[in-house]
Amino acid sequence: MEKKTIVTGVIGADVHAVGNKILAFALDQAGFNVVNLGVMVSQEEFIAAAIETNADAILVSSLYGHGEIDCNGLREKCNEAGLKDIPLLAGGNIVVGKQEFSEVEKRFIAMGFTKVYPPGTQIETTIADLNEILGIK
Amino acid sequence: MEKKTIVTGVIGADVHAVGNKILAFALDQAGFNVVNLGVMVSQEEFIAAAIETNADAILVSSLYGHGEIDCNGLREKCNEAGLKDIPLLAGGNIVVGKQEFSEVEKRFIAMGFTKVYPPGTQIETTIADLNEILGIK
Amino acid sequence: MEVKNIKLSDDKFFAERKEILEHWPTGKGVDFNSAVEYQKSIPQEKRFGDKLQMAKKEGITLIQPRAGVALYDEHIKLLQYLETEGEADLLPTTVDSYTRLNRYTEAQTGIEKSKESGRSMLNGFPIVNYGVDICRTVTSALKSPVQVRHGTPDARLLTEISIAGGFTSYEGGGISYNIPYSKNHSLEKTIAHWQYADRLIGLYEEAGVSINREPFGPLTGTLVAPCISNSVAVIESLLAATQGVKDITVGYGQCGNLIQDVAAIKSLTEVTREYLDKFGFTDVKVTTVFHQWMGGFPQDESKAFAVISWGAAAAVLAKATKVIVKTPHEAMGVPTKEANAAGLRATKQLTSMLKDQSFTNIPAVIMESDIIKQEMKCILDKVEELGKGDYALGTIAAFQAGIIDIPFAPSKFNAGKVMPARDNTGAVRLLEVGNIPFSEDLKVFHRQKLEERAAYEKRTVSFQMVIDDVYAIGKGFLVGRPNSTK
Amino acid sequence: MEVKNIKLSDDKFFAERKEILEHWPTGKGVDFNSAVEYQKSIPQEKRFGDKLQMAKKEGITLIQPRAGVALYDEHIKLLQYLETEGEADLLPTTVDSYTRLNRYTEAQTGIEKSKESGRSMLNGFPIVNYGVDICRTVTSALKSPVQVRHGTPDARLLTEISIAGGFTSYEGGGISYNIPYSKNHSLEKTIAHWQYADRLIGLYEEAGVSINREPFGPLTGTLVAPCISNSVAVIESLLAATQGVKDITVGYGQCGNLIQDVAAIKSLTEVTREYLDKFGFTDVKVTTVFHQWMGGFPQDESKAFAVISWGAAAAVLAKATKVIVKTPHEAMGVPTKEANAAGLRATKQLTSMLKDQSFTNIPAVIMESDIIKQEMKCILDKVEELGKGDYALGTIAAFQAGIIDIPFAPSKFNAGKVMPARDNTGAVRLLEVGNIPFSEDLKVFHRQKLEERAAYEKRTVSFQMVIDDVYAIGKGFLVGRPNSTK
Ligand code: B12
Ligand code: B12
Repeated sequence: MEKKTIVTGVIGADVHAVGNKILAFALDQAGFNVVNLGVMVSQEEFIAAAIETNADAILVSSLYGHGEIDCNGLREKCNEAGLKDIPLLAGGNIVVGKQEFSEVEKRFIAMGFTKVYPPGTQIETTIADLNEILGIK
Repeated sequence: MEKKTIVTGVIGADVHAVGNKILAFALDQAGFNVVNLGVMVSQEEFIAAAIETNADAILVSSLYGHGEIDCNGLREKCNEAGLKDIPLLAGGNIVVGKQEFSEVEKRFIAMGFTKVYPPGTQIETTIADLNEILGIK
Repeated sequence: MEVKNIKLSDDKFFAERKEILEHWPTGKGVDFNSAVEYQKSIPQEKRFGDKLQMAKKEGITLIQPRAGVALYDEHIKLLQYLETEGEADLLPTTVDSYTRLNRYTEAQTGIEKSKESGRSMLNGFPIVNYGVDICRTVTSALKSPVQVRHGTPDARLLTEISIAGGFTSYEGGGISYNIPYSKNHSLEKTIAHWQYADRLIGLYEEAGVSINREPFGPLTGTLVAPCISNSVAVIESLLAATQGVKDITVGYGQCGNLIQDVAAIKSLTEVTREYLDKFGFTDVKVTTVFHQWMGGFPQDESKAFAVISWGAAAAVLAKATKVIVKTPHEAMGVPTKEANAAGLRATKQLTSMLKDQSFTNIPAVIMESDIIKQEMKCILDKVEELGKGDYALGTIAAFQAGIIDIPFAPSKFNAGKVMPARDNTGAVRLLEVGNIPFSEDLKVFHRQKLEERAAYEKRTVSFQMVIDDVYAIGKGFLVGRPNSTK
Repeated sequence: MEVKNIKLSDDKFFAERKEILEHWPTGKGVDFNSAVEYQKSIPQEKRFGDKLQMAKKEGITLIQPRAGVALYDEHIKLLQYLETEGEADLLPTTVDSYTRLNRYTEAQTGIEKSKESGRSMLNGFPIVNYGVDICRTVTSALKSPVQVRHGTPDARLLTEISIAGGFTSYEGGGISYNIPYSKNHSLEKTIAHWQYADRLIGLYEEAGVSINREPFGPLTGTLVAPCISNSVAVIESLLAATQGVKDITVGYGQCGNLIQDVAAIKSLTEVTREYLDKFGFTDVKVTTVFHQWMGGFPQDESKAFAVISWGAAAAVLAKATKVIVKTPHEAMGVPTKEANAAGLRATKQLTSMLKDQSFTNIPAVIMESDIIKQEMKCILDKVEELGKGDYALGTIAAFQAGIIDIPFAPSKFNAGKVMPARDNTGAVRLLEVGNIPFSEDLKVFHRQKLEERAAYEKRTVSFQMVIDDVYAIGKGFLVGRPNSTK
């Protein structure tokens, strides 16, 4: 079977690099074609990379708390750029402070994200979900 | 001025001796005539000692959690024995578990106690209150 | 009544047994043979002693809470919660204070009142009132081994029901469950009562069922110098082994100075082994238990977490086989199950995080451990001398003479002359040696250590130091300094 | 652009200054002379450096949180709360991430959005947007000294406004606020920017106002071997001292093995002093800061308390001058004020409880400290060589060559060849030394330490160990063992 391509990176002015490095490594190990943009990635860079590599999903990390501001509008920009139904996943510590996750989830789904993940999400969960979303068994 | 006499002890089947020893020492230092009955003191022993020494107040400690059962009826027995208005003070960890203290207080006041104290009451507070209750300035 | 440290004869034991089982109606439910059979049906991973041996072999420290409530279904739920949410490795059943004093009628009132009010009116689980079957319902509902923890001077009936009820470990001893827990019980009596309990466990051993036994290490929990509690632990181990006990966990209550705490566990392990061997009990297994700080706690829960964590760290660095865990509610009252589990999880984090670090062989620990051993030798030699080789007689005489003397103990059979205080680094020393037969060197050592502190604090060595030290941890300190040197 | 480690000339500095103060409208509010006057009016007990010196003299460890929110009145309330309910000795003002990247327009949006939504939409306090007067409102509302903590590669305007705004201590450095905090900033630029910041503080010193400066010790906070962060600290101290800074606090992020942690602080203190003296900066004061574990935390709050407490204990036993405190919310997000105060109170309990215990002179610590010193010497000698005696040039060359190489750093100017992993006792060693110029002996030492672990875990030394170690503390362990050896 052909490898699925995933664009990953840490959005905005966020420099938390550890989780990104490990996530990229694990996705690679799990058989994905990983395009890792590293930290401090703008919405534009995510989209450009996804187009260029014909990606199957964009996996956005945000750790530092500004995730809500930084992710706002990403779906719209994807649509404009012709990435109409591309799965958008977000995870990390995506909002400021310890908040009720179901509320956070609602806000991100409303912003057009396919799925959002709370702090401490295991790599196994991420991979399993990606497999499901991309129809890999 | 004449020394006031205080009967102290730990009521019931309670063996917590440390606070009792230190309390007795501190009351003595503060100028009271202390009749310390030690640990595992029955209601009857408190009353007998108070009568015998013509005490001005009874200071009941209870640490182990059974204080509510153990203190029940003490006021009535005092009344019967002719210690009609003797001040009854209780302190320590007088109920089982961490409970809203205002509730505990209500129950003890209803049982006829003059004053009750929450866990961690400072010796200074005890002495100041005793002075007030006994009209020492 | 004279009590000697010899194995109880079957005649004596069974005559006494007949009587004991009639103390309360539930005694009738005890049958030795079927109890042995029941115990043998308990799978190995649920046997306390086996789990301890495994931990000892792996060099890890297991965690165990205290817990007990009046109603048995609530008690089961509580223990299950501590097992799942608290990640407890070992479970307890803490017995209420009425049962501890054989006041079963009052315990019954407590059960009834608890049913009425919907909250536990007892500070523990009344094992005797419930009897064998309900105990089996409790112990079989859990995945981990369960131990009975109490404080009962006369625990004969309690022991019978507990072991028949499926508990695989049992705390207590004729000294450690008398002097800190009682006012009027004579040592003659309690040592005899505990010979009974130990002999019963010896009989189980002989029938092929091994029950773990644990003398109560911390005693009054308040500034007990290691040499005192360690000496009591060694004596109770010998008394238990004499009756046929084969699996012993000796304990110590944290004092707070890391070097002293690690040294206390080290000397405790080594000297217990030495004495058991010396008297031919080479087949008795020895493990250790470290109690997180047993004295007054800070009221604030965050601060309590810090004290708990420091206790957890010390236990692991000392390589204790298990650690008994306090809760953030300690200063307030019997904890909720949530608070209990919180203390456990904090402890678990450190028992696993620090398991690969050990302080047992650093020079400062070895030095301090040697001092504790010297002190213990002074005490134990004198006990042996007074008893003319008999540790039961020797112990009784030793308490009478103040050779063993437990600070702050409520018992009238305790001399109460010894006064402990912390030295300038927080280690517990003796300000007043009383009649503890220390060598001159050791006396000078203790005195010097306290003079060092006095000089630093610019005050004289006095009882005020003791008082300050009793409050210190509750107020956020270890050494109770005067305000001027805080 | 070439940057040399020499004191900036007044011409150069003031020309640059003119430009900087125009970066954002609030720059106009800065006036050096009135700022000096304002700083001189701050009472001694509110001066950061003075409080640190007092602590150093008394041998105690002060506690300091991280904290910052978008709205200034909320920020004041937050800090007051941490002072009273958290018992903080020293206060912070943590700056938001937009400000750190000089994105003042976005920070302004954050302020507005926070006003609208009623909750802080910024992860810190936007000092530049608020300007001098509001900063003075903040710093004067508090009883304790306040420090600016950030992570800003180009902090020139931020420094101007902060010091004029009454802050008496300032964190950062050209390396430590670049490599872990940035992707594209060159070291030439950030070192130059921080020469500006340090020169500004030098000017305050010359005007009679002493500002405490703190290089950011923990770097990426994740398995940074002590020799790496210590070397950076020494270099940043030299760079700062060259610009006239006179009061430096060098830092280290806890790794988790107590011996290594104490040794790290010991070697850090001694080598920093040695190098400052060597280059003639004998009048520069040196204190230390210990950061509680800076990597991934456990989600569970009780477990987080345990990690916090262990960090507090290590800080005190190492005799660090202050400790930076984590909170039970660490794994989740920016803490509430209650969670922040809870972490502080837990830490306070141990900084006061353990203040009379020290591990700085035990043999194992001295041995480990000697190793760190040897490692630092290898690195620092090479930096000096590459820079032909100039530590600015040397540092830039050293990063290029991977002589200094910070694990997990996001910067493209970091070689990223080094891979750290824990040895069998949890001490951080180097699995992949990269181009760090260790002697053969040291290389063998690191390799042996990791082979020891590999043998114990019955697997080969590999990157999987690194991954396992990154997760370990979050999962309750220190060493990331494979499931088979857990
Ligand atoms: C040390 C200790 C023990 C020692 C006691 C040794 C001894 N013989 O003295 C040992 C280990 C033997 C022990 C046993 C038990 N303990 Co205990 N023990 C403690 C502990 C840790 C400290 C008590 C202490 O010495 N404090 C220091 C002294 C100076 O303070 P104090 O006793 O509180 O007294 C001061 C104040 O309360 C006040 N005060 C006291 N009385 C009065 C009266 C008045 C009128 C006033 C104004 C003030 C006042 O002034 C005193 C002097 O400053 C407390 C928890 C804590 N506080 O941290 C639990 C605690 C009291 N124990 C408790 C329990 C349940 C028990 C046991 C039943 C079970 C067990 N854990 O084994 C047994 C009971 C045995 C029995 N029959 O009594 C519970 C009580 C629960 C509750 N009330 O809900 C506590 C609160 C622990 C807990 N959270 O579970 N314990
Ligand atoms: C290490 C660390 C740092 C280091 C980062 C070094 C570096 N360059 O990488 C330093 C010290 C520099 C740092 C700086 C800051 N940090 Co920081 N940091 C952390 C910390 C302690 C650990 C992060 C980490 O490495 N975890 C380990 C990795 C393996 O896990 P991870 O990053 O969570 O990633 C995993 C999962 O989240 C998941 N995941 C990630 N993305 C995605 C995406 C999808 C789709 C899915 C399914 C899963 C997924 O998989 C990853 C791999 O397992 C966290 C708190 C924590 N988690 O304990 C705070 C934390 C993330 N930091 C925080 C903050 C605020 C900051 C600062 C703003 C302020 C400060 N403290 O100085 C600056 C920000 C700088 C910036 N511009 O980004 C906050 C964020 C607050 C919030 N969201 O409410 C946190 C949560 C701490 C806190 N509670 O306050 N930090």
